Amino acid sequence: MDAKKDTPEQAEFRDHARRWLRENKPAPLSTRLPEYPIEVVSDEHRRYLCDWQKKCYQAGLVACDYPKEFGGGGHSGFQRIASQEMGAAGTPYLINVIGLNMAAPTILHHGSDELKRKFLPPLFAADEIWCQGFSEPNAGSDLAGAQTSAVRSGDNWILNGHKVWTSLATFASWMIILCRTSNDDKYKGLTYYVTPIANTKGVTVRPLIKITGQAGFNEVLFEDVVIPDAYRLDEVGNGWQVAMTTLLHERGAAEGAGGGGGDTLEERTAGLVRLAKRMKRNGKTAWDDAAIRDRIMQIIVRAEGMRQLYRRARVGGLIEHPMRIPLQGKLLISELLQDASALGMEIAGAHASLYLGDANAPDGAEWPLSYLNSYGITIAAGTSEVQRNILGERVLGLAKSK
Amino acid sequence: MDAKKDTPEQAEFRDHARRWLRENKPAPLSTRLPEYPIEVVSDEHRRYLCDWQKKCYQAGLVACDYPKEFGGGGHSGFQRIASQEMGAAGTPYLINVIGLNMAAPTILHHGSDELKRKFLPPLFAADEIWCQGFSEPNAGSDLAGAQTSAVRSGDNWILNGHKVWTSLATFASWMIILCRTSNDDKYKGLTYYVTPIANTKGVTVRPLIKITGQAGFNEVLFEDVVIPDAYRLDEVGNGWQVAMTTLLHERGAAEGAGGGGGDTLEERTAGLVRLAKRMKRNGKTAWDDAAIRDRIMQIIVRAEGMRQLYRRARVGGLIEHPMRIPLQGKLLISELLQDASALGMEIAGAHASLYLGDANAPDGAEWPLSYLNSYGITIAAGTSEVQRNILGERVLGLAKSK
Amino acid sequence: MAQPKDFGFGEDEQMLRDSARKFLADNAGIETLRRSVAHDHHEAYESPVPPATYDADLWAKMVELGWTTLAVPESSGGSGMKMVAVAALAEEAGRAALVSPLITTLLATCTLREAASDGARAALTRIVGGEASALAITNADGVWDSADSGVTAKVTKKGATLNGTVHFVQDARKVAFFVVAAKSGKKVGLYVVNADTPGVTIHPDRIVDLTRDQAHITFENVTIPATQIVAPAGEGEAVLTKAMPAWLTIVAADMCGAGEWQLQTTTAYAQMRKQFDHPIGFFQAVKHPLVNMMVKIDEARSLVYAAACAIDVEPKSAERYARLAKSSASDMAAFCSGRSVQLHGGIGFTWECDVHIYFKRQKHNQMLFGDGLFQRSKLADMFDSAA
Amino acid sequence: MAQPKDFGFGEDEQMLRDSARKFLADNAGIETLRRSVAHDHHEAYESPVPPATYDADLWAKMVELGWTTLAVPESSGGSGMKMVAVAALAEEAGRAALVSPLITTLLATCTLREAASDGARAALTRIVGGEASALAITNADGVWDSADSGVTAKVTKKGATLNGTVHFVQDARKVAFFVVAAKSGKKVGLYVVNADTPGVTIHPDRIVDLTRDQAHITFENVTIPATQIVAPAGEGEAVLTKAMPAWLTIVAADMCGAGEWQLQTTTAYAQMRKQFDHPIGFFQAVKHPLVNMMVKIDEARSLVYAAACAIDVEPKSAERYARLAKSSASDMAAFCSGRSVQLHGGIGFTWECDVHIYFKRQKHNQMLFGDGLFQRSKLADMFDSAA
Repeated sequence: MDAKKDTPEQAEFRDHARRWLRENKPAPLSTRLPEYPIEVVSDEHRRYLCDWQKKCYQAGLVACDYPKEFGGGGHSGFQRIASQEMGAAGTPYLINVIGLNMAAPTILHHGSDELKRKFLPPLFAADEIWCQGFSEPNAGSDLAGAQTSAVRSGDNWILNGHKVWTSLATFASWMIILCRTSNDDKYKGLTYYVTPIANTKGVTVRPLIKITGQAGFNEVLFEDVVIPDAYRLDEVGNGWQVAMTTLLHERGAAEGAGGGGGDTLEERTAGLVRLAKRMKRNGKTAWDDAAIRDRIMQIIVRAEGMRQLYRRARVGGLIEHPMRIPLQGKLLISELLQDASALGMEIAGAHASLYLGDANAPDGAEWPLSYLNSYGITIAAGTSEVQRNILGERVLGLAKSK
Repeated sequence: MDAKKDTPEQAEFRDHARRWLRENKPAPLSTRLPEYPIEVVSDEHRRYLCDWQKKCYQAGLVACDYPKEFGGGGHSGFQRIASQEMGAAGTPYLINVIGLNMAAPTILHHGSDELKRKFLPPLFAADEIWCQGFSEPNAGSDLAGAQTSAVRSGDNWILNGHKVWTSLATFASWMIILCRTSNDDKYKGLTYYVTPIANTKGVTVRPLIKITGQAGFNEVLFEDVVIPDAYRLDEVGNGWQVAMTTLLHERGAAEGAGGGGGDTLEERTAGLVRLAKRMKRNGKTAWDDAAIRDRIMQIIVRAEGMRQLYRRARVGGLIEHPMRIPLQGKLLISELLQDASALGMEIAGAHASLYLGDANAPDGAEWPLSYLNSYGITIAAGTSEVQRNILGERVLGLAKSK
Repeated sequence: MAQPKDFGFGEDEQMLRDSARKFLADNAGIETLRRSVAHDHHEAYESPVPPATYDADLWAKMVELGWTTLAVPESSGGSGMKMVAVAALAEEAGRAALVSPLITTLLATCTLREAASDGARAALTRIVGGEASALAITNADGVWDSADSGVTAKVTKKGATLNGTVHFVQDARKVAFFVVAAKSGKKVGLYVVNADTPGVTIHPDRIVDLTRDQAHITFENVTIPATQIVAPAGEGEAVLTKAMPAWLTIVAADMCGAGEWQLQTTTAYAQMRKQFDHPIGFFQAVKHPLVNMMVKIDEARSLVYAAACAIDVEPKSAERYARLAKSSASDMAAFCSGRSVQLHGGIGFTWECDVHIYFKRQKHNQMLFGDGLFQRSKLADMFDSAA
Repeated sequence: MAQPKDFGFGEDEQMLRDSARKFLADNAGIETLRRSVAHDHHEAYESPVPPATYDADLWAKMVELGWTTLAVPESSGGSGMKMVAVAALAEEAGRAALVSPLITTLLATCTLREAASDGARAALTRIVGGEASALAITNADGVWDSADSGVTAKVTKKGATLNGTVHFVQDARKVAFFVVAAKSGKKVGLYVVNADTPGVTIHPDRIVDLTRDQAHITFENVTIPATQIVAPAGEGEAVLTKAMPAWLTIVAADMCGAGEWQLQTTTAYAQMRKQFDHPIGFFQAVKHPLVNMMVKIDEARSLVYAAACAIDVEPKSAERYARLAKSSASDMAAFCSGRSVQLHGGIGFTWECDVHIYFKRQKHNQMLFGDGLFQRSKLADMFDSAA
């Protein structure tokens, strides 16, 4: 629980959080929540999760470390505790994951105080859901290739273009968006804005269906959408730098939602052992096969290694390059989840053919569903290939690949 | 034995080869021959192997399919039979491996009849050993980056430069060599020659030591070496095309020597099973561990897959792109040998620490020795990385990586 | 080695393969495939009854082309072609991700022909007549296991009565009859059961793969006449053991064809899609995985032909080659499927991009009759006795 | 989790690590290393007696710096530092591919301190006094096995008499005494045996690794006094079991340091070496494997610190963490070693390029006390009882 090093204030907060979560843990819905908050599509789930986040915010468990004047708790080191306790309590995840992990830190760093006061409190309370608009059909891995244009018109900007891979856009009030304001330079031609999405003239949100057969992300079309210059973050031409701030805070957004809930990595790996002990292979249980055991243990070594890596990331004397560990996070978790669910399918054997809604599917078809979904994580927000480029270039100092 | 489809002439030749090999198989030397012919360094081994190749040539088992006028047997489809029978008889490999597999086909395709008559018969008889000069300190993977210069001077050429990775150079009479004759174009500035090596003014051969601690290849320095224009193969500026001919025939040169002898892949994989049945692991034999069994079987699947791939390469209806299978050969065999010997080391466990000359080393330290040597094969003559580029570009038609 | 160098793949086999490729491109191309099974994601995964798409017209044409009788011996009215021809056809079916009971009928055929009974010959005659069939031999554990088939047979003078449940029956709702393994005491027999026999209940599974249907089937006092006994109790196990190499080879061949589609489709995308000012195939992070796909496909294909050839001319090695082929193909399919989605990037993760259809078929076939790990454990057992 | 968040790695530990890194760079740098063990390939592998390079001066300096007493409890005159400090020092030794009995002495120390006997304390006092020691506990099979240590002890009133052969003793010719596991009937005891005791014969092995020596040692009626009994028969097994996590952690730490050297050296080469008109690090076929090396090193290092910390404060989890660390580090070492040679290309295959020195040390450590597969089989056993 990491409680050992809490300050007295932190210890008191931890007690409060733990007690509050125990007393207020919501009853589960009759329908299963999707694996990740970015996959939420049903109105029932949205309402349930928005209510939950608002309650948490009111109890002081969300935005604990943000300044009070912008709706935060004004504390230090409280958010980590709140997240740990949410994880331990097994409460649902926080739905406004892109708002909390990407939009809020970006607005805090690059927005005017006026914007902070306007946007942050409803974001924390999940009164307004946020989405992000970076990827485009022709700029997936190559974010700086964005072509959605913003053209100045008096005190306004006119947006035209096409964003893809925008989770939560069907519910979203706002989007953080990277636009092209000049073609002279690939990087310096980018500017960063906040734009309204819901009930906005010229904005069309179209759900895309994933390979799982489920909705979960969207494409968003902009046709002469007018936004005020006040919604610009940082200077014209500084969009790439602002986007880097967003991406630095992104780790975890695809996964844990900065809050509690959801399957933890440990549960997932323990699930592999349980599955192997149940499934038959060659006349015995799969667990009796040393080759299966070895593969599960390989996953467990990686999972525990990642946990200890994050622990080490906070010990100054044991890290050399400040970005060496943080930049590994997305690559590690996404490939680990992929490999773990692929192994789950192998262990399930013929049963891996069974999908959602089949009574005989092991663990409610978790393994094929997770495996299919895992490609969303190894692709979204910088493919694994791009992550390795970034690590090689920014940490090891190798020549840029492009 | 593939004997089923022999023509009557071929069947007769097979009988002859089999009988002759049985009757003439030489007694083994007291010292162990190195794994590959390109590693031969001792004079004793050289003499033994040159004598053997000459005998085979005189018996009609070498160069069987070359035209008679250039010292060959003038047959068709005999060489494959001779090689199969040598393999089956377990006779020593043919030492002039670079001559037979690289120089001879190149001279046959690109040389004048005069050169063919001069060079081929002593090459076949192992009276003259050949080496090749492609790689340079600054042109390893990038063969076309060769900088060794050839400058015309009347009817002669003056060579200056530095070749590396030249196996057998200490014994060699001749070298096939790629030189730069112009800096205007990377590829069209290359010309291909034959140059004398032994007792040649300006040529210095320096043995290099491998990571195994054994000699086996050399660097060769050229300082104002004069060769006649008659030793040029094909036109000035056509060197790259000629080199492609050489490389097309290279498969197997690193390994099997186009003749018999040596450890076959099947023996190597069977050796893994035998080793596992002998070595202890966790209180039982390594073979009792299903994870070890699985790893060995993975190697065996690949080895058998390669055998069947070569078989398929000759069935026109079952191949799409003419180079798709041939260009895989070097990549497959080199990585397979590497992975097989690495696995052998794992199975040997603590015993893998024991090296040549240690009485307790399993299989005479074959596993660590092969593993170390395997990097010679994954690096030499186009690294695995370059092999994958070539396959991606020439077979799949992907954009060139450089 | 008693095998012919060319795997028995001569002019006849090539003609069959080439015409099959053309026929499927014309009649079951990617547009047709998408329209028939991946048109709507709700329909695919949330229909009250899971779909079992069946194109009767296509089936009739394939029957007419003689595909369903390829593996039937001439003595039973088939064309009795070499196994390598059957494998080549299965490869084309995989390349097209064919939605049809063709594969399952080939599996049943290769089983029936190993039984020398009148019942087996009668069943083969029905296949020659254009009926489709499926194996029903797998218990709830997922791999055929002679110790427990899940169904029992009470043999009477007039025939047999079956009870129990059989699992993982492929394309169960597209076939006229099943070849059922059932036990009498410890003895396994094989029985033909028509899909419409009273007491037979087909329970469709909800499955990931869009290109087939699957079911578990319960038998409740299902009575069949003696003419439908393929192998009497005690003789079924030997028939299944002899037929098993053909199952593995056919499924592996299907995976090879699908793998080649994945390679070609992903390669074409890598040539066309630009990022960072280059076609993505320029980058080794894309180029080298594509090459690795190719290398694995070629290994698996070569082993498939060797296995097919062994079934015809070197039966004592057939199991070994077939397990090598299924091991190689299963791992290849897993790798190619993963890379086909990953290298397509964002678009590859969407329902509208066709790669998921092949991805799911490959994952299904990877597990069918045992994955690579399973095959290798059986291969290793063969070395137990060797020195 | 009872472990402190920072693994116990505070200012003292950092100071020790940083000074060790500087000392080794100054006194045992790559030039020194090459000169001392890789100067001549004949000498390395063909000398009549395999070399056992030992720099007495360097050893004296390390003793003076207190490195050999780090793991000795204060009650025996050592500094009793945290295990994470010992791991950090081992990591620096690995980074320098240090030729010295330091590691083996740390292994012996961590064993002796688990025994609460006068014999153990006396041996620790000798280590504090500057003597080097090595474990001699492995039988011919290569991993310590309580069922068969290879040596028998006949216990007498005055002490014990040892007979038999112990294998895979590390740096055997550089130490003053061995900590020997020997059996009396089925009971394991631990005994201090001086290298120069009559009846002790050290048989040097010819090994691949250039940075250490290894031997098997025969004992022929070797008599030791009671004061050299570290653990009486029946108590040795518990001591070894308790000490084992420290062995794994120290060896894994050594591999992490060496792995980081391989990463940095290969990265520097990739920045400098040009092919196809670019530094080779430009190419993803070079860049991505380097990144994979880094990722594996960081996983292993993090697990090493967790294991070290567990040994100090969470002993019931120490074995688990230590096996996780050794598994991760062993596989990392194998991967990094292979890539360090491959990515250096032609020059990496030559004796004159230093990468082979680290390559061989890593392969040795990979197998020592069991490779990754072995550790994982032991880890899996821990899940057997869990639900």
